[in-house]
Amino acid sequence: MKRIFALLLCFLMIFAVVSCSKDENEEENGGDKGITTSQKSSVSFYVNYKSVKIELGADAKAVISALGTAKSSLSMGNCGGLGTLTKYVYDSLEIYVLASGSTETVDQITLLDDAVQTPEKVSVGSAKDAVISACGNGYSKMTDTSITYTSGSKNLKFTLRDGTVTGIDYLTVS
Amino acid sequence: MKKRILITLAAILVICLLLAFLQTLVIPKYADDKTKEGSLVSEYYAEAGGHDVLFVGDCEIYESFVPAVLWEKYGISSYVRGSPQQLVWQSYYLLEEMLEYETPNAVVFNVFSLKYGEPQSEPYNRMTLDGMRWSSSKIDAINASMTDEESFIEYVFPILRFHSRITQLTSQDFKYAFGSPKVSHSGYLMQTGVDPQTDFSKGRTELDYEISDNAWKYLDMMRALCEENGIELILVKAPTNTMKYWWHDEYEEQISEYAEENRLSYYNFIPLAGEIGIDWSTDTYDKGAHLNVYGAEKLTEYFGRILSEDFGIEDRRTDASLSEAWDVRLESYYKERNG
Amino acid sequence: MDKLLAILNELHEDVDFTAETALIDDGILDSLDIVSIVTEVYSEFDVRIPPEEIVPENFNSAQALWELISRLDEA
Amino acid sequence: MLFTSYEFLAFLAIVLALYYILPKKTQWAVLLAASYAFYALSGIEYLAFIAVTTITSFAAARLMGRVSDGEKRYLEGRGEELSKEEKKAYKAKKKKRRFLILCLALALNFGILAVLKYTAFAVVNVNSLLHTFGAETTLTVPSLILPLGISFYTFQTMGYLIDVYWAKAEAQKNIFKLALFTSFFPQLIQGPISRFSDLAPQLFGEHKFERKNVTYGLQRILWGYFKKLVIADRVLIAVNAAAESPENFGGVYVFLLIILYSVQIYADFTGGIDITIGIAEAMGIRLAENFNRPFSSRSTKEYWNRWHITMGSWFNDYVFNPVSVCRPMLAISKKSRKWFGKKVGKRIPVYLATVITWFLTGLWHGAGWNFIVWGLLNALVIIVSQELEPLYSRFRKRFPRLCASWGYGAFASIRTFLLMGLIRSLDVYRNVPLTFKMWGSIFTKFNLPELLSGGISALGLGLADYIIIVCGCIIMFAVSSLGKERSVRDRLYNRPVLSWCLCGALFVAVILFGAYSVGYDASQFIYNQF
Repeated sequence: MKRIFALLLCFLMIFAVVSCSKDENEEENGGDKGITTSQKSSVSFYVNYKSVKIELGADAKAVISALGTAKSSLSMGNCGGLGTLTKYVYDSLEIYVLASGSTETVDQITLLDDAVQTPEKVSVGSAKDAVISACGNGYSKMTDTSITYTSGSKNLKFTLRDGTVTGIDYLTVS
Repeated sequence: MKKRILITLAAILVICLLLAFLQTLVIPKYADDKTKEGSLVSEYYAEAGGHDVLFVGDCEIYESFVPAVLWEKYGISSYVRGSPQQLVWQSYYLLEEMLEYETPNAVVFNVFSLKYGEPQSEPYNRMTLDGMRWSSSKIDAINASMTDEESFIEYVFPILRFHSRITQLTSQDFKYAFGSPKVSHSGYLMQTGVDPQTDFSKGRTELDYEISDNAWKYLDMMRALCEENGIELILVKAPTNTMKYWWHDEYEEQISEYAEENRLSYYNFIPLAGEIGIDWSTDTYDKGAHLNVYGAEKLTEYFGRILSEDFGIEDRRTDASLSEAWDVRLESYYKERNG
Repeated sequence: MDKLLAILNELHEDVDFTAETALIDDGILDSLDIVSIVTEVYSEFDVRIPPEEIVPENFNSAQALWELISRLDEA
Repeated sequence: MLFTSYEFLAFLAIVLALYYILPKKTQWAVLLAASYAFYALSGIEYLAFIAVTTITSFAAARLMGRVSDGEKRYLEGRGEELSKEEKKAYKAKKKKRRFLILCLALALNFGILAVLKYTAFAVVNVNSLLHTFGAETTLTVPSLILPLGISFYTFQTMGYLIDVYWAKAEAQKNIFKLALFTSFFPQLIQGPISRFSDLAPQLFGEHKFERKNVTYGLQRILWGYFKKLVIADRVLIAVNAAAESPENFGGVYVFLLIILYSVQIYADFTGGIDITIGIAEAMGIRLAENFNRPFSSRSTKEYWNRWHITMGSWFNDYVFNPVSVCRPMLAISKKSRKWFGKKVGKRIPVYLATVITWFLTGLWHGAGWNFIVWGLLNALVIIVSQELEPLYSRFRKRFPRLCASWGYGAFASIRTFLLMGLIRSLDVYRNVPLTFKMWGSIFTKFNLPELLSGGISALGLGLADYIIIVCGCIIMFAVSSLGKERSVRDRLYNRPVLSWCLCGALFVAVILFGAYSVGYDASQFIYNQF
């Protein structure tokens, strides 16, 4: 009788150990591009420009019509007729729209000058440390020419030269 | 009892035949203008053998080099085994397959696809791999290319993948059920349209310019394969450079460094466009993303001289059987070009 | 036995419980009736019918029900 | 591993082959190995949980068995000397001991289920409670993994334990045989919830290869895949489209959604069960039917005797009956009789038990207010229709000819279908308030013209898809009504040519019109979140 109870208790223990050990090693492992950790970055993936919210993955038709006519636009088809990429150029940013089938989504946003800031108040020309203090150190990759924050397929990349930001890009990489 | 087994076998046979027929209906025919690139890979088998130069690579290879011009001007017999967004491991396995049929003197590989280190897109995989005949190379190519949503059995039985097209069949699906029309000239996909390139600004920033280990691995395998068979491996980058397909400096550095280290010749035609005489207002059909037939002929003529003088590819126009075969191909080439 | 018949008749006047032998199978008695019977039996005979005994065989006829009650009573 | 994956088909072929090749004695071991392989392939880390449930149940059952054996031996040995009261007291003491063991095992296993499935839900609610009272602290919502089919195998095994306690089943001496009963792979994903006394003998028995079993089994599997892939997964595209953006699919779309979702869940659930029962049948094992033409039922009560029958009977036998006859409930009924008089007092315990049972049924379906409200609404409808029973019977007495007529029957079926569909749509919308708002919009914003003039194609399905769905439903309806007297497969059994034509056509239809592979992404079974 006691033997069976002992058996029950030790199984309870094993079960407890197994289930709570689950939570620690729940971390995703980085892709092969040297992305070390991918904690939840506190960075957001949209920009406000001319009081229009432009977000990665958003429906492009609404955004483009809200922004009014672009300075210039260029669209190029993929080989094999699989979708087209269109670049819309505005005064201080460029938007790349990927259209495949019936859906058109914002695939990439490039900030050209410091007239536009990221929600974390960083802009072209800011210093590298300003980026880190504003966006935190949850970056997925850091080299001397770039800092990248990643969440799923959305990325925010700061291109650097001699410690200052020369380019800011929001990219989608599926 | 025997009667029952007979009926079962007959029934299974009928079902298989029906499914086989339905499969020919639903698989994409790649016959209309926008998707004809899907037929390129399968057209090689009709002309397999007798080539001194083989080209492998993505859309930049099959829109830039014209085998007909190489033969006409330099007597070089060549074939372009390109396909849309052909990834480096697909190029390797296609080359491996072609070496079962022939051994060329030189293989030309367009390096643009090295920026992709992982499987990219299911439709492109299908366009490249479905055209291949079943071989160990094809099996390896499939396993190396499959994205998460794909499974091997859908390559063995394409009806499992394309069955949803049953409700979107067009007259082409019935017309070409038993064979799609020929779309290329020895692998070159002729484009006679003209749509000038006006935007020469720098292409869009990319997340990461570092070429991945997986891409290097297959480039090394290709180099080893060529060395093994005494073939000269030539790396090229087509002269086209646009917002959508921009050849970033970081890529150029890594490739030229690789070429030096391994004593491979590497020609980046972007800076040479002027010397080749390419005029971006007449020589492209899609705003500079790819050359049209006029641009491709200029580039091929330029590259033909390099092949014959620097690499000693012989002039084979004296070979009767070869020139006879090429006369036929030249005729159909000019028919479409000037037609 | 007649006390039991009184309880049953009170639930369904129009049913002749002495003759019926498929009260559950024919759907004459539903879960509401069964629970009422159990509570009535508990208050009248001070016999608790446990859940495992609530099976069609025991409730299909008044006679079967009576045997169940007597069995539980002296067990 | 989903039923609709190529891996599962390969796995099934191998298991069936081994099942009939290996010696008959080892067949149950083959099934056990297959079940645990199936389980490991779906998630290696889940094995610990199903093992714990199996071991604790095995231990508890053996303990209860030993206690009752001891009791029997003691009574036979010294039965005569003891008086009736002493014997009764001794039996009560022993029963109490067995009850204690049972409660320990139930608490442990239901505890595992509750912790894994409901902690997140509970924490979220505690947080919202804290916030309503202005407290700052918010507990972190843990993300716990949910082992495959935990709701099903836990209920099935606990049913076994309770049967052992009620001496309706013998405690299984071989732990591996019990492991097979718990983890029999076809019924892991969505049931049916079998009873030990029905399933165990078949599972451990030896089954000769019989052409009839295998043919029937394969036909039923094919029929299941037809319903699942051709109809259910195709309709799901429209259901998801309408449910995910309720703001622009209000009014008549909600009504359409109710019908589509009813068709979808019927095809999906009965399809899955057909596959499960087909697999078991191919192995010579007969599982309990889980559906019996539910949409022909004329009242909610009848509906729940025809839909998910094994769940209904599980809750009835192990929740409703015990709750309605346990001592506290008897006390309540006595008091309620005193206070409210006989007529009303009689109903209170039953209705209380009904509410409790349906609350638990709702909770079992999912960790969310949608499901709980779904359960309570079902209880409400059953209680209301119970109350109106006298009214109905008087109505039937006054118009006997009308009620017997075919028209009234159809009306009753449609009424039940719509009512059940309405309540079921709680599963589809994000939360309960939104669902009620959408129900309201059916009446306030009934924009039929917008739907007919092309709105319908905004749901992601083309005309061809709708045609396929309609044809599929007609075939489903025809087969189910044809099968009323004599099952379709019996009719086909001795007509090989006809059966091969039909099965061949069905097979080609599944390959051709199935909503699977990259063209559609085959959705998981609705019950996979279990």
